[in-house]
Amino acid sequence: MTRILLHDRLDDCLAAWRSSGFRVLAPTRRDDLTRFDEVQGAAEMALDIIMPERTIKDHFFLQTEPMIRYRIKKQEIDTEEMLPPEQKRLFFGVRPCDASGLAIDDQLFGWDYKDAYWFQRRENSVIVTIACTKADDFCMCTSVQLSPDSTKGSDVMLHPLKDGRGWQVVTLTDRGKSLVDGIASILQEDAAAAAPTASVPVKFDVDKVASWLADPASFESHLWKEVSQRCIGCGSCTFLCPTCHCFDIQDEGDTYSGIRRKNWDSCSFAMFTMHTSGHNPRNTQSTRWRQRIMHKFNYYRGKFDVNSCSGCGRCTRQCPVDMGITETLQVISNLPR
Amino acid sequence: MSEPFEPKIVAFVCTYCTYAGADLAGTSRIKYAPNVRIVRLPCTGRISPMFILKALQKGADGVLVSGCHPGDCHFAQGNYHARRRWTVFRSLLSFTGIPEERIKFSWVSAAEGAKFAELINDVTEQIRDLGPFEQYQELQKVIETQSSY
Amino acid sequence: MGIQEQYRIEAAELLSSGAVKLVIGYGQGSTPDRRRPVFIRSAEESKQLLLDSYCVANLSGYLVPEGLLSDGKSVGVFLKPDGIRSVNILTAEAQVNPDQVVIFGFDIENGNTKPLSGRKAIDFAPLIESMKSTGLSPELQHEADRLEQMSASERFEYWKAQFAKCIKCYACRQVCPMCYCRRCIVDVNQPQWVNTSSHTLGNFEWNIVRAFHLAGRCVACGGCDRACPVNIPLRLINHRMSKEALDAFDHFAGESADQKPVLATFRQDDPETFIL
Amino acid sequence: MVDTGKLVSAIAEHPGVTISSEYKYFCSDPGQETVKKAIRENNLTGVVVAACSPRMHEQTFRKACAEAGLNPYMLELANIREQCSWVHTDKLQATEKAIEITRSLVEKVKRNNDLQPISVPVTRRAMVIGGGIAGVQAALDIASAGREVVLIEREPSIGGHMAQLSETFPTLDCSQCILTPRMVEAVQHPNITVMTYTEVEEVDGYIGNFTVRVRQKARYVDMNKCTGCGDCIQKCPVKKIPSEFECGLGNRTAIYTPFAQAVPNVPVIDRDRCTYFKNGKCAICKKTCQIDSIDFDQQDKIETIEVGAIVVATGFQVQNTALYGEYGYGRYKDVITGLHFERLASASGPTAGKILRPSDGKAPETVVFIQCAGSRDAAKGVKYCSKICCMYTAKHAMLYAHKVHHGNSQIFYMDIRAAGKGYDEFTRRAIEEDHAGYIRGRVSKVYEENGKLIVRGVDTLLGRPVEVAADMVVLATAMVPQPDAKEFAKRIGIGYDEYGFYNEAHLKLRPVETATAGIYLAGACQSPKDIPDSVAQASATAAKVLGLFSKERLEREPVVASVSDATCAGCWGCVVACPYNAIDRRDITDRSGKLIKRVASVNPGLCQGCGTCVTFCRSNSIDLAGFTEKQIFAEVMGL
Repeated sequence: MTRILLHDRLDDCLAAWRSSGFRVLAPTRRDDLTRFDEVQGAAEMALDIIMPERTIKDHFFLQTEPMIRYRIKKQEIDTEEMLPPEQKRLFFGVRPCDASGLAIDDQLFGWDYKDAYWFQRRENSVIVTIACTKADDFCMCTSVQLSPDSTKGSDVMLHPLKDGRGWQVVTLTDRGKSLVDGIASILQEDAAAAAPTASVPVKFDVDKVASWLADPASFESHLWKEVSQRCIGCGSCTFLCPTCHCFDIQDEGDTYSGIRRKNWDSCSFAMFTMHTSGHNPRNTQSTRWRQRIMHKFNYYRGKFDVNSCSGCGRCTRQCPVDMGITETLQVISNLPR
Repeated sequence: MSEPFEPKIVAFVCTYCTYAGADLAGTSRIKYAPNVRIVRLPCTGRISPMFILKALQKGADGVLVSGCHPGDCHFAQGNYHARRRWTVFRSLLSFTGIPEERIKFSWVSAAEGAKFAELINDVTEQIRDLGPFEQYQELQKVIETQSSY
Repeated sequence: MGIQEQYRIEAAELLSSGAVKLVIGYGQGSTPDRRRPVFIRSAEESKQLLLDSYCVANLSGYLVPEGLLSDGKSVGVFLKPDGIRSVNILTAEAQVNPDQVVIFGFDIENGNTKPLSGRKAIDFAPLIESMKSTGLSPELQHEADRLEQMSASERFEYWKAQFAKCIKCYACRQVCPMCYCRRCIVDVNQPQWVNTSSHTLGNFEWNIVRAFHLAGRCVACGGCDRACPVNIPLRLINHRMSKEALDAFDHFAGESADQKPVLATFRQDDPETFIL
Repeated sequence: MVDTGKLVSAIAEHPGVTISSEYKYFCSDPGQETVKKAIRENNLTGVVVAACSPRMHEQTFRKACAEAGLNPYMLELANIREQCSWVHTDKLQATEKAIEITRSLVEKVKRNNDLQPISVPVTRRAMVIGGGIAGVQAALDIASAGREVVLIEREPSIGGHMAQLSETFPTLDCSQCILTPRMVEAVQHPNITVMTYTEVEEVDGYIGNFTVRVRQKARYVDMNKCTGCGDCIQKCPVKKIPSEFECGLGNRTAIYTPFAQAVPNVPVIDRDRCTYFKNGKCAICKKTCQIDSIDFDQQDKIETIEVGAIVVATGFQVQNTALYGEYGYGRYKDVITGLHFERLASASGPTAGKILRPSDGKAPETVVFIQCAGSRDAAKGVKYCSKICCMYTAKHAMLYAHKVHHGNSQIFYMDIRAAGKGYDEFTRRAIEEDHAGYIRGRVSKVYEENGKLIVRGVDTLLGRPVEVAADMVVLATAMVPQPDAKEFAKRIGIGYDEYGFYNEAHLKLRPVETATAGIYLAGACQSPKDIPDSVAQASATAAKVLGLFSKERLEREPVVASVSDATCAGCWGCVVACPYNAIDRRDITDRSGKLIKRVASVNPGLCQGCGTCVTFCRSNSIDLAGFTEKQIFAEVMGL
């Protein structure tokens, strides 16, 4: 017997959570885009999609985050820190890859310095994940040592029922437990079986990739040029990635006041490493692409013992020129030993 | 009675015609509305569409762009080039929902002090009638607050 | 023999004779209906080339990267009429030498590909002339009309919602053959004309500036629209600019290789009804 | 209307402002001293003077800055007078505006750069376009000061309109008598090259460095051989061509000089009228010429001339009188213009100076002169006053009185404008000694009745209609620009007004300069003028030209564009857009000479600083000194 949340009770759940102070965000389809957005009811959710086009990362590491408000006076500058509001948030219908992405980035944002913006949002958020029962050609969680029902980063895991009536509810953390406790009366005990998780074939041997990357000789490999030839140098793979976390700091304002902001930045951009002198240590697209792969599967792994990739496949799915991590890692993985 | 809305208008003008026309309005002591702030450029050819966007960012309710009449440009062609840019930029702004009524273009010669004063009064009244450009100013306000929950 | 086979053979011949050093075409993508740009350097590789109705990308942008054409050698490229127009603009703007561009021209009609005869951009002049007389896409115009009929305030809200989605990944710019600047205006920070932050204001500015820079240069290949990962209908805003250039200045982007930039020229009798 | 105290304290609080102070007349010497003192004592790096328009005193304060050791371009003027205090009525709002204007210019001045004047070489040769009295005078003055002059005249002879005149007001000395010696002097002057029958096709370049392309039209007579004997003219069988010089009152031949005293005295063949050119026969002139100077194969000659300065003295035209249908011009032979009258009164004219009416060659008993036939008439003619008509009409009345002793002259006038040395006395003389009848009023109609021209008008002083039965009617037509004045202005790059008169750089303070540096205006091409004014202005242009030529190099305002090599994409849009052809392509090569890239490059000598290229440049790779992107951005962001 497990606890079951029926689809038609979802609105009751939402009502209960909202009345206990949560803003509820779920996948939506609005303005011709699927993404996490605040919802009032289940009808607004787009739960039938493989995954939203935008990742949940957007709500923890903002594409543009105000940090400090400044006012320029004659002799001094007044500053005022801008932190996210203390707002309890519940993310419903997260995919395991997106949730894992949060756990992966926890490492980075909490490493030598605890990023207040990230962790304040993390601590105020509960992640309710739904295991995947379907996948597309781009999904590759299994290739990065995750799975369609990975619990990493989630507080509650919902397993869709085989009969399609609802979900099995599994709590994973204290936060998840207390969330579910709050809706205990809405859940029911049932023996209904869970639907099988999606079958996601393994596309490359990530350990083999990692060891090849770690070989200093690989850095100058001709492979980088070949796999990145058609890369146009946009940032869409990085910006739709659930784990990419690079940022730039910009001051924006007029003569009298302004805001210091933290903005997403992308290693794909030519400007990313441009020096003031005009010299650019990564002055070709292949060196930028190499950096992206190295970072995710060598440097990050070396530092935090985890790939900076949760296998969502968005990088390939939306690439304007049909590139992406998968193809490169497959090429590496298929290299003769 | 509430105070009447005082629109904020930024004008980009060429120094040879419209700026001189504005000076003439001054030396002729023709009175006009005080809502316009003039930015002086050598020629309308130098007036970049970016200036207009920045004026809007600064909270302008209206923008006025003005220079020499066709054929009268001190630099012979600057206003012809400008006119094309304006034509294109204006339709672009309009298409993105920035009302064309808020972005005014005019020719005012160095001799047209009276026209300048009249123009400023007309533009000010028209923008006043349109009210503050809240839609655009809202964008500025939003970036100052948190953009996520 | 189908056009795909024909072009494979021609590519192989050109490559083996050394007439071209490279052929840029389409190859199999990561799913059955995806095509990706491929760079063919030998006769053997030319069998990778595919040509079917999925081959929609405008590949002319790949001609521009610095150094590609600097050795004076020729490059073959698969191009639809929009791409040929792009080559004309790139020629007019001194970014490519048309003598070095060997065109594998094709078009897609009702799901079928058909060859276009000609090898150099100039060979397609009659075709492009007829495109101009046909005018801009009625489908796009229909979509644009829907927006034009809104009030300014409704239109503003529409674009606000669209631009709010923008993440400033610059896929639109990077995929565009016309965006060849070594440094984009958005990357100018002294002064920071365009707010680089991807808040809606910055996104408004960015998208307006890009559309303005494409005025009279966009060939409606649709690359930016397809590339946009957040589905902003960029085609509409670019279409509006093309329409303005055509209506007001009789300027059809890429009409010829010696066409002058629409915003660097003028006629004394250009329309000016809006000027007070 | 501006609370300057409040302004001063508000600006004092602005970031970066070291000192903010008030003075009643900053432009005065002690005011400037205050500025200089402030610069020296505070080591200021920029100055904003909030006062009058920069068009008024920018130079004054730039000089003051320079004298205090600050680069003169580190100055901005906030225009709180012409554009604020003088035009607003609400003190609060005006003050607020003044504060904002000043602040934004403080922001601009923070981004100003030290600029150094641009120095360009000067070709010390002048071109004078137009060989009327103004052009001749300018050429003579420049040449006499030792500089070379190329004098261009599109007619076969220099002399212009003045050569057509009979006597001149207010002295009644013979026009030709005073003009022809100057014409001869010009053509014989070692420093003057006179090119007649020559048109300016294109002007390229900039102050000190103009390249002028001229077309010397084929005369079909060899200038070097012809002695001006006139035999060919005598023998030419095509004799009935209305003479342009005589305003159609006399005839000329197909090979002709416009008038007897033409300079050079070398005829031209009117190709359109010449029988030889029409059907290949005749060639009598060629046979007649003893020195074989007729050359039917002569071609137009294109020449390129380098000059450092250009004086435009292209003159005027008499307005087409056809627009006054009610005066019967063109319908009645005896309704003529003032210029016709000049020819009738001229000793060298078709009637040898006798006033005879065109219709029957009889001396008119009564002549009516109608002033302002076109001038000061917004509805049909031109709005402006042609300035010379009052005087020449008075002169005509006098000449008529002197030549037809029993004649009766009646002048319809609106006002008598006789401002000038000896002018009012002159008109008084016409009235008092020569009995010219002045009727204040307009003429509504001229019609023929029983061999008389009935002039119907109104006497507004007496308030009653008048009718005069005249034998001849002379219309004082308006002076208008040359028919191709606007087109010509565009070709050489100067401005013109709504009529086509050329624009001076400043009506009062720079009346002989145009807005295009190095091009000057003399005579009636700028506005209607009489001879003394034309001559004075011509001499003034000569002074300007000689001033320019006084140094081998010219220092220019450094407000010019420049390109950032690193970011220029080489699309050449700026090259297309530049109105001055000031942008070239420049190769950037590595040390081995290998081409790295080609970029745009601005020639600071040619650049006039309009900034059109800056606005065009998509990659933001061009900037304009004095109005840089950073400066304008800061100015807007500081508002």
